[in-house]
Amino acid sequence: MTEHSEVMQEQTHAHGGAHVHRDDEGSKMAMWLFLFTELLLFGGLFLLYGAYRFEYADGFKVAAADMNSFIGAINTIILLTSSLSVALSIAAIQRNQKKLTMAMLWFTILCGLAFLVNKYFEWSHEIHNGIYPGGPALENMSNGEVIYFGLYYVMTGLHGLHVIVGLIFIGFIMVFISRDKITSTNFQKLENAGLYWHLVDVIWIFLFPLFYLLH
Amino acid sequence: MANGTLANEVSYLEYQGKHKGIMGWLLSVDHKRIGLMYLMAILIFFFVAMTLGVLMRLEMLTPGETIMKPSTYNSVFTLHGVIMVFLFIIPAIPAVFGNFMLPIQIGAKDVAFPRLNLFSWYLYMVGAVLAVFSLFVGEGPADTGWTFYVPYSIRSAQNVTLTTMAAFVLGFSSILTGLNFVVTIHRLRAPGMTWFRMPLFVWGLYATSWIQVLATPVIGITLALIMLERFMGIGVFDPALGGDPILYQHLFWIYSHPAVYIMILPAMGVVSEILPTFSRKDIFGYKQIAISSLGIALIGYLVWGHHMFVSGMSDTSRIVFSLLTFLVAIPTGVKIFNWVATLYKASIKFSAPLYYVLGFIFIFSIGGLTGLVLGALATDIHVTDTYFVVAHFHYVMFGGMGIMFFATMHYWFPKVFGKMYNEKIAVIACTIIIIGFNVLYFPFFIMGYMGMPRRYYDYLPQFEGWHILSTVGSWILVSGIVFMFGNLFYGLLKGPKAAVNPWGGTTLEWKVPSPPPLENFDEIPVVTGGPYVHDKPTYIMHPGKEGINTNGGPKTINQEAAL
Amino acid sequence: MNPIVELVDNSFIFIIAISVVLLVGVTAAMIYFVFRYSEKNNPKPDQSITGSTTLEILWTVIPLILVLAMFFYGYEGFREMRNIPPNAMLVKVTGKMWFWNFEYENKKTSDTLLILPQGKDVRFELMSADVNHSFYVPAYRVKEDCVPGRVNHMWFHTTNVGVYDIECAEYCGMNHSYMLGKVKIVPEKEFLEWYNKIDSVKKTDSLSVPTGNVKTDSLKTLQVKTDTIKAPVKKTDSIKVNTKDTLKSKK
Amino acid sequence: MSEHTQTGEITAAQAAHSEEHGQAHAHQVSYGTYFMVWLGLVALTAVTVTIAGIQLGSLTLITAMLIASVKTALVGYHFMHLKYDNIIIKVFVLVCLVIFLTFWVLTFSDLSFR
Ligand code: HEA
Ligand code: HEA
Ligand code: CUA
Ligand SMILES: [Cu+2]
Repeated sequence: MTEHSEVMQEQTHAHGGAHVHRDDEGSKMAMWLFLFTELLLFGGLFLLYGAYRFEYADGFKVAAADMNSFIGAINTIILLTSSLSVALSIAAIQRNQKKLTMAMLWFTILCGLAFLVNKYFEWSHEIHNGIYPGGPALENMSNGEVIYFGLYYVMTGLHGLHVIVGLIFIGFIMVFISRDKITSTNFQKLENAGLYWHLVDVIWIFLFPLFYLLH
Repeated sequence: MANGTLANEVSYLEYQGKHKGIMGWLLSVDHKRIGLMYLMAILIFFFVAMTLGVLMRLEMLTPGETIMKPSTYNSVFTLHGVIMVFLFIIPAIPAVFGNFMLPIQIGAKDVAFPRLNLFSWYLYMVGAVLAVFSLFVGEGPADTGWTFYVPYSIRSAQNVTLTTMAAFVLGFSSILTGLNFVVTIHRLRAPGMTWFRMPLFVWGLYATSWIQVLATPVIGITLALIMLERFMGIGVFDPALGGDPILYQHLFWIYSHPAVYIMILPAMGVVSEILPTFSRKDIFGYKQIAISSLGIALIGYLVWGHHMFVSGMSDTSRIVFSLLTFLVAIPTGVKIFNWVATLYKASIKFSAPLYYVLGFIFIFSIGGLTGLVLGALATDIHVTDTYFVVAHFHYVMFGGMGIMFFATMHYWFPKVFGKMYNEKIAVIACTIIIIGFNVLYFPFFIMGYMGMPRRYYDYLPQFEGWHILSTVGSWILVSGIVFMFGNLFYGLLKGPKAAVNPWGGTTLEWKVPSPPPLENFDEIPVVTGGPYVHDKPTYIMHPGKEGINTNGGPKTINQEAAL
Repeated sequence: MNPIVELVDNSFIFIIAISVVLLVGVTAAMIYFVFRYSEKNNPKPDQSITGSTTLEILWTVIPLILVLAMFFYGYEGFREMRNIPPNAMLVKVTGKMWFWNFEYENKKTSDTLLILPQGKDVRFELMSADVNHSFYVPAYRVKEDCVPGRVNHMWFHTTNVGVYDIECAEYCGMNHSYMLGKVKIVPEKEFLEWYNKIDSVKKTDSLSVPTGNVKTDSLKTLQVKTDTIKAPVKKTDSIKVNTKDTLKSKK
Repeated sequence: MSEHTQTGEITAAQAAHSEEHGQAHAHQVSYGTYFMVWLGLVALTAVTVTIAGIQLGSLTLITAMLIASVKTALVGYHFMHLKYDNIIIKVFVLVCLVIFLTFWVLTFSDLSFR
């Protein structure tokens, strides 16, 4: 009873997020719901991919032969590793190892940047070869190939955008950690950043075989 | 505690916080103030779109050019549709009255994420500004219809990009509101408020929110692809590059069919609030009504193909979608029958909100039942893309959700503003609206079956009489609506003060002052029974004072509530 | 008699009849209750009524049966629409902004006016040269979209001699509402006479009829006003024939 | 983004409740476990690349998707802590996946019979 009415009293004074009780479970739920919207955003594109792959199986194969599956595989490993480091950072903060947490997040950011650099080289290589929407190389290609590259740019582009957003998200979280706003008893924000980063990873897990391993 | 009580005597309308004057609204994270800000914005766009509707009717008064050129007409119906769908009917009830009433009805002080809530409002405004902007720049607003079908939307030189961008942004506003509501309903219910003690409006919002979260992203990406297609020609929707226009239609309707249930479910929720209040009796079949909301939402995901029966979709697909379409009628019927049964052996207090609800049941049934004509393959192939469809969706959208929006404004008017309107005038206005509505839209059914295609600037002579009749109906409707808004507006300025519970409602919002104080409750109430019980209290408003240990007794209930 | 028209109209009447019964029932009950159980007539509500499992089952199962029947009727009509008679004569229909082009089996072509013999099954291959259109003949209760990049099918059986409307039912830009045409059904002999004339019909063919309310000058402006339209389709040869169609011809 | 992570107010019931699982749901997973999961993921990546090298015809796609799904399950279950999450989150994920699946099934009811 006593403990309880204290809680309620606190509620009475609190307003608009000024002095509120925390609800980590609710915060996590919101993050998951947000991930669903991301999933379905990409879902529309995956559906298009599936449909056109079905319609233009040959064109897709021809187009995919151009892709460098080695770079793709490297990028996959990079993202998987960054996922590991985010997961480890959460485990570290739970154990109150702030230094390790920060190190893991720095490592994650490095991985993210490496991924983007790789993507940059890949894209510029293709653009250099005239392969881009409306580019000269597409003129002589079949419909299937044109659509393959259209989807390739849109999907990896949107994914790259998510990598960037994820990096900024993690950057903010690191500021919070350094200011002890995120601690071993209050780390839902970090957990949410991790969830987001893992989703970015999961999407790549599907993009990789779909665009690079289609021989 | 003394401090808290004091703060609670000031209504949310008068409260002066950190920011004063207009900033106190624009920066407020209070769910009630945000709800009112939505109301203002939404009403403005509603008026704009209605005016466009009346202009279309004027154009159709005579064959050939009456007041505008064909290209203007095309932009007008596009803008009418886009504004009505994305700026009015989808946000109207959830964002205005959901925001306002949901926390109060479940016994919470605010939504789960108040700042996110404000952010959604700003997103809404950005989307709205983009839509308005498209009027004035470049070649003028989109002329594609609200469906943005490719390849026309890729080729049109009008401002399709801006308009789709507007819809895109509005989609995200809608998603965030839905997300906020789902978490609020899961996490913030008062002690003892189990799932089956929630008001049915909350159930309606819950189902709606799930559609918002799980369907809206699909239209987001689809519209983004149209923009990309226009800028860069990526080919996914452009048949010249091998793209498949029918695939676009799939993606569009994957969202836009579930969206029609975003429009109607909150309205149905309000029906379930108003009926027991004015019947002075528990609602009939509470659980069935609650579950049918989820049922409608769920089946709603499976029927989008009924918009594509003549698109060249495979025959198998047409048959499957037709069959699935008919299944939506079942949970909707369950609701209708339970509502009517609620009136049985009740003690009915006739009043404007109830009158609107009766109008709703009649008009929405017409709309829904003609939806079945559209769901059946043979008949749809004849009447699709004709005025029959236009009639159907005005009956369900305007006659269903629109009329319920009016009902909602009347029902919660005293609570929101703490004032009363003139009951007699409200009833007269409602009568005019119902008559005008049917004169305006019923001829559409007849024309449609005769073969009058929709989105036609001009028409063949055999349709002239019906078009004239319908235009006359639009004038009757306009007068009714002006009358209704005038009455509400007068009530707002000059109306008598409203009591805490003028209708004898049983849900929690009728237990707090009108208008509610800033934090809704000075103490979180404890719930002990169902939402529509009239003969005994089912809430303990001051559990602290009465020494109720909310932690002790209904422990099992708490656990269930925490899910 | 035209079987499609009959099937469509019958299923329409069937659905509407059930709907009217339901609507009248619901509305009548509602209005009766409002008066019978008004505050005045029934001051004390019966709080014990909160639901009834029997009723819930009844009004789930009966509507289910009713809608399945509706589905079935709709399906029957549809099956007929898709059941193209194997020896139907073929007309290729191409929708262009904003007029119709018809091509007969002997390569004879015609714009806007479609001439058909009486009492024949006619199959249409529907194509588009630019954006979506929809070939709609209200008198025969059929329509199907013309989608660029693919070929759709439709058929009907011509019945009475006369002139019927053709309308474009899928929004296609500025002059969508002027994308009209006429189908003229003539006795077979007359048709063959026309059909075997070598030159293709001009728009001012003696057989052409005034197209209703559409002022004659609006027909002339049909093709000029393309200003709101950006680049036309790049590759017109990309139209592929839909080989996987499930609609096998009647055996 | 920080909008989403912002905590909300909660009612008395949940406040009392949160001591149990509302807040400190700190289920500590050992570093080693995460490492093993990562090893598994890398190994699966290697398997996909190898399988793509051999000509398996239509099986290529199926195996690639199967492996991707297994990888996703690993990430979701361990890295994203679904394993330790409240049942309600698991139900949410399931609902989302089922609805996404129906989009596929119904769209392909058109494409594959056209
Ligand atoms: C609020 C919005 C709303 C709602 C609730 C509905 C509800 C329904 N709609 Fe509607 N619809 C639209 C908005 C809505 N629609 C819009 C905007 C379009 C056009 C979009 C465009 O192209 O621009 C459209 C178009 C549309 C089409 C496509 C037409 C075409 O383009 O060819 C179809 C086809 O099946 C359809 C069917 C239905 C059905 C079966 C329902 C059902 O949910 C109805 C269920 C209700 C009832 C059945 C009535 C009440 C029940 C009883 C009285 C009980 C007894 C009933 C039985 C025994 C059957 N609608
Ligand atoms: C909620 C949805 C909604 C609502 C309420 C309406 C309301 C109206 N609609 Fe709407 N309509 C749509 C949604 C809606 N519509 C959609 C989605 C389309 C499809 C678009 C497309 O094809 O892409 C459509 C299409 C559509 C068409 C078909 C166009 C065509 O195919 O050629 C027509 C034709 O008449 C029409 C007319 C009207 C009219 C006359 C009203 C009337 O009800 C309006 C009544 C107006 C008033 C009563 C005005 C009263 C008030 C004032 C004028 C201001 C007074 C000011 C103060 C009091 C301050 N609409
Ligand atoms: Cu062609 Cu409309
Ligand atoms: Cu629909």
